[in-house]
Amino acid sequence: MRRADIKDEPATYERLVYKNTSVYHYMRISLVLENENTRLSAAQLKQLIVSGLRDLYGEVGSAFPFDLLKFDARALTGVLRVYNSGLVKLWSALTLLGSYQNERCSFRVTQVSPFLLTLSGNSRELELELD
Amino acid sequence: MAVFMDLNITYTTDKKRLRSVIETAAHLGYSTVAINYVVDLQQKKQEIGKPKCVLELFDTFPIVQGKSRPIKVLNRLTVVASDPSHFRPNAEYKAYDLVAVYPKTEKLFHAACMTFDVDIICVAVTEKQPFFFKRSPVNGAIERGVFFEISYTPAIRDSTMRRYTIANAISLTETCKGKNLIVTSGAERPLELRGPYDIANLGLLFGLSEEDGKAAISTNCRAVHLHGETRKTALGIVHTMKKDQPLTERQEEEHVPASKRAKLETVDS
Amino acid sequence: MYPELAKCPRSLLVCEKSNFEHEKSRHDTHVSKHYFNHKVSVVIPECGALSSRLATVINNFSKYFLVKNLPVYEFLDKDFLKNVVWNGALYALSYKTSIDQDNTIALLPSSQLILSVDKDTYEQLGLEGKPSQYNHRQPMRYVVTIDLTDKSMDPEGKRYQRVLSCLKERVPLKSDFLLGRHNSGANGDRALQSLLSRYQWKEHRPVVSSHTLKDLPCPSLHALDLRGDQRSCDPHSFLEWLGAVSAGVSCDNTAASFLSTYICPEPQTLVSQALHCTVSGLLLPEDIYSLLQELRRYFDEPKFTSWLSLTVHGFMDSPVSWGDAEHGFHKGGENFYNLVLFKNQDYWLHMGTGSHDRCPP
Amino acid sequence: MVRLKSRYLLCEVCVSDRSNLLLLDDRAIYTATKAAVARAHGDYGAALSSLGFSVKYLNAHTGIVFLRCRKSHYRLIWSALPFIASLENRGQRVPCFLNCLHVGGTIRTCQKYLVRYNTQQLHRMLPFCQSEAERSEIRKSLLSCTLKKEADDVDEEEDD
Repeated sequence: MRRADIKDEPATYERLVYKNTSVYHYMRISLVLENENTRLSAAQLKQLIVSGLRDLYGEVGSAFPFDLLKFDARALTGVLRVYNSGLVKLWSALTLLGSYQNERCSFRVTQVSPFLLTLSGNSRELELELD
Repeated sequence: MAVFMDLNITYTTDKKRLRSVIETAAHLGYSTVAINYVVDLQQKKQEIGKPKCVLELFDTFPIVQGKSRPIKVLNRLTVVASDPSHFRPNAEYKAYDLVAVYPKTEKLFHAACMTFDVDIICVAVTEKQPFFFKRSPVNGAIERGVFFEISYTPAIRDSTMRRYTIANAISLTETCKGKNLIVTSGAERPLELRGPYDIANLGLLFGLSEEDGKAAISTNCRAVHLHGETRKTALGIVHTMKKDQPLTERQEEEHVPASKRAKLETVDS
Repeated sequence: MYPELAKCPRSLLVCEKSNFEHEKSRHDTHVSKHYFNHKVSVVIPECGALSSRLATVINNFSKYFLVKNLPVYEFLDKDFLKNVVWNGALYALSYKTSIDQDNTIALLPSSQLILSVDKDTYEQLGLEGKPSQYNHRQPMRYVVTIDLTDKSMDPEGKRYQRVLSCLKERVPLKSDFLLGRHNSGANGDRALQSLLSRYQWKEHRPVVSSHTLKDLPCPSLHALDLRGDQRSCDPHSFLEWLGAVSAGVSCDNTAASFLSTYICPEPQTLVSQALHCTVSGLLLPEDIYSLLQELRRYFDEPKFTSWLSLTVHGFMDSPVSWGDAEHGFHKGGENFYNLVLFKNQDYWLHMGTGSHDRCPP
Repeated sequence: MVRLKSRYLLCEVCVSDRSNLLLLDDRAIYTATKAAVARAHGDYGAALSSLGFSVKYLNAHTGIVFLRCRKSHYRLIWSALPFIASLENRGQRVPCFLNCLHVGGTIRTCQKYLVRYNTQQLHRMLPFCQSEAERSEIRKSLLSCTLKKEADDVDEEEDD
């Protein structure tokens, strides 16, 4: 299909179908803490998630990488990226996490998607006023 | 698929806290919640009282996130039964929308599955299941339309409870094959509640399929709610309600089979 | 170790490359058949501000209406049918209804009325439909499709009367609706206004926001290399990068960093600035098509960049994705498409869907 | 009726001082395995492995152990076995490691394997014998290595 030598030739039609080939899943999360004044850094948040994973799945089961792509320390919201095979584990670990440094906490998962792009286009968040 | 429900919000006398739990449930997208009154007759001075009227809780009920309607609140009674004498359905039971039983022994579990007039059978999550789930009572319960309940709050609180919750849930799903199972919170505090999609995902840890996990907080809860209604309304056949029906509609409904019609009436209420 | 925990919901991505001037190019149908669009975002590398022509197109996106508690039978009003629905330019989608929980209703510009309803409503409604494709053990959701242009739906006909009585008397289905209409004829305006006047409603304009990103690492793309073998990056990496740009995710990480290892895909170049512009609301395909035509004209004058991108997100809770293909919501109801436009009118089209969706056309 | 399928792990407890083997009992193996699974696989692994897990048989003389678990998650327990570094019983710690010899679907296949394994071991020992008495002892043992005679008794199959 590739013709490197001819530069400005219009592209010929080609269709590719990728089924389940997205390697990652993305999650938008937010952390709710009992004490609203508690602050934590991105590294502390990731450490909290890692420890939650280790509690639930142990040293072997939690040995998979995930990324904290973005973190807003003020709103305690973030975006996670995880390999497909780790999605269920990471998600359930977040669900069952109940405390941060002896303080009650809860992770709210706002959105999960195989495309990072759709995290910024969530139609369920469309709020229109009627006055 | 039906709306998301959390049929177990633990009742507390702290009205403010109860209110904030229900508000959080609405915020998380649950359309219906049930306030759970637990009665353990083994302990002294425990008796089944009348539930508090849900209308007293709020002036205006909180709006469900992503919807334009308010949350629906039900009352639920859970009888902890360690002796057959503990479960005596009487007039007091009728005041509740849902009735659940938490059998402590295998014999009572069998009775709960096969004969008790309940909507929900609770599964132990704070201790090791003291008996095996036998296939015949479980199948009996499924046939009767009684549902099993697993609460996830203890799994959030404590690591040992978490092991019990997962182990008991898996041994149940091995027997019931993911059918007739509901997952509820049993939350006492707002931070113990989790979102519906999170719980659907958590279902995978309990041995449910993805679809079954979602059904455990929606479709199955709807069935429990309907079952509760039918129990209240004499098997769902006789039910009185005020409704003006135009003549044309009556005629058109003629082709609906009798059993269906009965069902529809309960749905309307 | 746990096979049951390693699975994840299905996702589909269809990629096409073609040229706008190709006879058989289907870009126009892909755009016009994706009925309910919630957000459009345009990324133009090496661009500081919207050109005036682009700004005009974007600011001229049709306005739409939010109507409260609109009964569905109002769509079957004779006058409304004749002047608005049959003219084929009305888009209506129930607002704040989740396709995996509630009754969701949509009216397509092809005059098809789609009722995606739960079992209880379906049984009471008495209209013929079929079970949803995404049912589990027992069918809990049914889809009723009524073609309003069908001969049997003539307002004098028996079937019309029946449908009307079902929607009016048996189950008075009502919901909040988002209404959008493209071409305005005087009669249509009058009919629409008369409908709106009976209910609580408000007019909304699509919300436009744009900002410039500075010193952005940007993948280089080559029109002929869709797969990303050598001179482009592969489609998934490209879409991930676009997502990172939209979400404001930083790309400057190293493989060893603790928090994130995300980096811009190779081959890449650093662009001094890039424009990111989004429009959200109920966006009509016609408007998106005119935006696309304007974007094609962007390359009429010489530009530094060799490509630009247009992403269109569909409503997650719409009962259809492309055409009348049933759409559902499992863990997420993603349905979106992305067009990458190249200098020589070549384009790439990426269409992505989540687990409860048919393969894009 | 559906049978819940099991897997049997045939393991050998390897210690430096064989006399320590006699200190072991079922309980020590059980708790050590559970702790190892909990460490390697967390609460979820611990919950899964608690279902249907038992120490079926322990020969304190030879250090042969039969572990039974559900077929669906035998890998979980198998993968945690290498993490056992010591066994504890009545306050005494025995440094050891578990060597998994065979994984079978029934006790019988494991037993068959064990007989074969022990025959092999006996053959290997034969050339190293010091005296004729020992040699004849082993020959006798080798001849008795058959499943037919003591089908349900693994105990007397071998001795070294």
